[in-house]
Amino acid sequence: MEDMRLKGAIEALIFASELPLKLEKITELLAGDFAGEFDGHLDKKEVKTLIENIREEYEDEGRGISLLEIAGGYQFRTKTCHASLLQKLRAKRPPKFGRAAMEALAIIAYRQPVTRAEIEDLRGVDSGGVVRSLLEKRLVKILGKKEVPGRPMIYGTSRFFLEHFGLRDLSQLPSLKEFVELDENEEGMISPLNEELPYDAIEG
Amino acid sequence: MEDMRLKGAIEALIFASELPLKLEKITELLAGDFAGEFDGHLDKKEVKTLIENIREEYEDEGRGISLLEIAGGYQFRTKTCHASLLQKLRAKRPPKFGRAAMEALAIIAYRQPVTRAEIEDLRGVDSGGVVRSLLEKRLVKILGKKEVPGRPMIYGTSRFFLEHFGLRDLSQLPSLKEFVELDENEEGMISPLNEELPYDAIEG
Amino acid sequence: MNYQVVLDSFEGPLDLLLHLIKKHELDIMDIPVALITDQYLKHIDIMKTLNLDVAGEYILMAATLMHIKSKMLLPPSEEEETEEDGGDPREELVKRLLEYKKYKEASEELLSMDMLDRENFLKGFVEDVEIEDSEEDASHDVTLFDLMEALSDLLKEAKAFNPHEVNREKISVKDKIEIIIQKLSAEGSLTFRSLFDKASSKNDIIATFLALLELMKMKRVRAFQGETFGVIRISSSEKSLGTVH
Repeated sequence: MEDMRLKGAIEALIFASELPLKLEKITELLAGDFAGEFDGHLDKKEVKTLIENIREEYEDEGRGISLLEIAGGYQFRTKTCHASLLQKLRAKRPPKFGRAAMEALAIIAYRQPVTRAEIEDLRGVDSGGVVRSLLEKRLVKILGKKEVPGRPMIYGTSRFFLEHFGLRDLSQLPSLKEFVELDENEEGMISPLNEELPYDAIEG
Repeated sequence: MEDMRLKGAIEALIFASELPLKLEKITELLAGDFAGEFDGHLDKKEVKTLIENIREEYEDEGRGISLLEIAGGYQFRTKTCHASLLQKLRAKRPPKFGRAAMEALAIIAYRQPVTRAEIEDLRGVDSGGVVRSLLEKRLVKILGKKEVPGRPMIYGTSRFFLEHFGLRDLSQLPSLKEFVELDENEEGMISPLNEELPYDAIEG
Repeated sequence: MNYQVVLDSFEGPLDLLLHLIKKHELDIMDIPVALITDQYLKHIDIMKTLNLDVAGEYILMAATLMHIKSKMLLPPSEEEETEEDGGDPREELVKRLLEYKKYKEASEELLSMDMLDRENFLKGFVEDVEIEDSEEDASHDVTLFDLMEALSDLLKEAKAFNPHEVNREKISVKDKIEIIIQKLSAEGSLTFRSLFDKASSKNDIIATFLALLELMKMKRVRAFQGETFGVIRISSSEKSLGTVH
C-alpha cells in the first residue's frame, strides 16, 4: 500500500522534527524521497488528507498524544488530560508569568504592532521592565521602528508565542470581551485583531 | 474504559520522557496519578501488557514510529525504513565517527573495562585522540582507575552508547565485524534525542 | 538612611482603581468618585508611609481623581462652556478603566490557556535539569494592594501612629528579614498575621512589613492566598519547590 508507507513517513517526519513542520516542507521532503513513485508530482492536498487521517487516529481515547496545528505547522504534543502525570515526570517547572508581564503580553498580542508608549498608555504604568522580560523569554519580538519622531521600537508576538500557547495563528486568540453598556449581563465580542498581519514575512 | 485512559497515559509518558523510561518508573508514576482508582495497587504486569498493546499497534505498516526497548527502558523512535527521509529533515546529521573511532569503540564495547594501553595494543597505533573524542561524544566513560602501577584510567561504554545504537543492553551487541560496519551504513536509527546535550549529568 | 523598596513589576494606578471597585462592589459605569478618591488616597498614604517608591503615575491619577471630584460638586449649570454638552467628568477615566480591564481580562484568559510544558509536552529530549524558583498552583500570589490592606488593618489595631515620628534607623529591616527567614524555616509557611508579634509597635510592624516586601522582591518568599481577599499566607520559595497541586 503506497498510502500506508506515505502515512508512516509523514508520522515519522512530524515526530522527528524539533519544530512544528509545515505542510509545504512535508510535501517537499516526501516528493524528494518518493521521487520515483510520483514523478515528483506529490500533491499538497493528498498529504493534507493523510495528515488529517493521522490526526483522527490520535483522537482516540486510548492515545496519549495528539497531532496539533501549531504556528502554521504540525506537531505532536501530549494531551491535556495527562498534564498532572507529566508534570511529575518532568523535573523542570513550567515558566511562570507575573501579572504585569501577562498584561503587557495580552496588549502586544491583541494590538500588535504596538509601541512601548502605547502599552504604557493602556496600562497606566511604566512597562519597560516587563517588555524586556517578554523579549528575553522570546514571547515578544521587535518588529522594527515606527516612522514617527523618535522612531520608537514596535513590538509584536513571536513564533514562539504561538508555540507556547499552542495556537495555529493569531486568529485563534480568544476574543476580547468588550464591555457593553446597554446589556447588563451580556458582554460583546470583538474580533481579536486584523488578521492581515504580515506575520510570516516578519518571521526571520 | 479505564484501560484506555491508562494506555493513553503510558503513551504520553514514554513520548515525553527524556530518557528511555523503565517499566518500574512508569508503574510508579501511574500508581501515583491514578491512585484513587487502584488503591495504589497497580501491577507491573498489567502495565507491561498495555505497553505490549501499544507496541503492536505501532508495528502497523501505516505507522512511522515504533516503540523500542532501549537501555532497559521504553522509547519511541522513528522506523528504520524512513531513515533517508529523516536525514534530509535534519540539518545536523548524526555524528560520523570514522573507522578509527569505531574500532576503538568496538574494542571498548567488547573488552570493557579496558585501559588505553590495551586499546593501543590491540589496534597497534596510538589511540589517545580517538578515545578522547569518544569521551567527548559521551559514547564512552571513565569507569575508574586500574590498581596497577601508574594507575591508568579504565574505560567502558556509556548508557548513551546503548541509546545511540538502539541496544537494550550489551548482550545485544552484534559481532565485532558487523559492529565496525555499522558506521558505514549508519542510517539505521535516527535517535529522537538531541545529541548535543549533556547526558551524563542526568545519568548520574 | 531610609529603607527604599522599589517594586517594579507591580500593578499601576488603574489596577488599584479596579481593585477598589471590585472590593467595594461598585458599578464601574457609575463610580462614586468621592468614595473612590478617598480610598485611593488612603492607599497612596500607606505607600508613602512605607517609603515605597510611589511612581509618578499614582500621583497623577490622584490629581485626576481630585479634579473629577471637584467637578462633580459643581452644579451642572455652572459647567464651563468648553466642556462639550456638559458631559460626565468621569467619562474619560471610565473609558480608560474599561479599556485596561479588557486587556487585564484577556491576560487572565491567556494564563488559563493550555501552555507548553504546563499542560502539553513535547517529545522528550534532554534538557538541563534545573529547577526554577517559580511555581504555579491553585492559589494565587497576592498583590501589593492586598498586602497593604492587611498592613493597614494591623496598624489600626496598634497604638496611635504618627508617620512623621517613625524612626526607621532604630529598627533594622535587615534584622526583621532574619527573623522572618527563621520563622519560615521553622514553620514552612505562615499566615501574614503571624509574622507580626502581638503588641508590637507600629514601627515594628512597618519594619517587618518592609522586610517581607524585600524578601518577596528577592523572590525568597512568596505571599499567596487561596481565594481573592482570603487569608494571606507566606511561604519560603526555597522550601515550597517540591509541592505540586
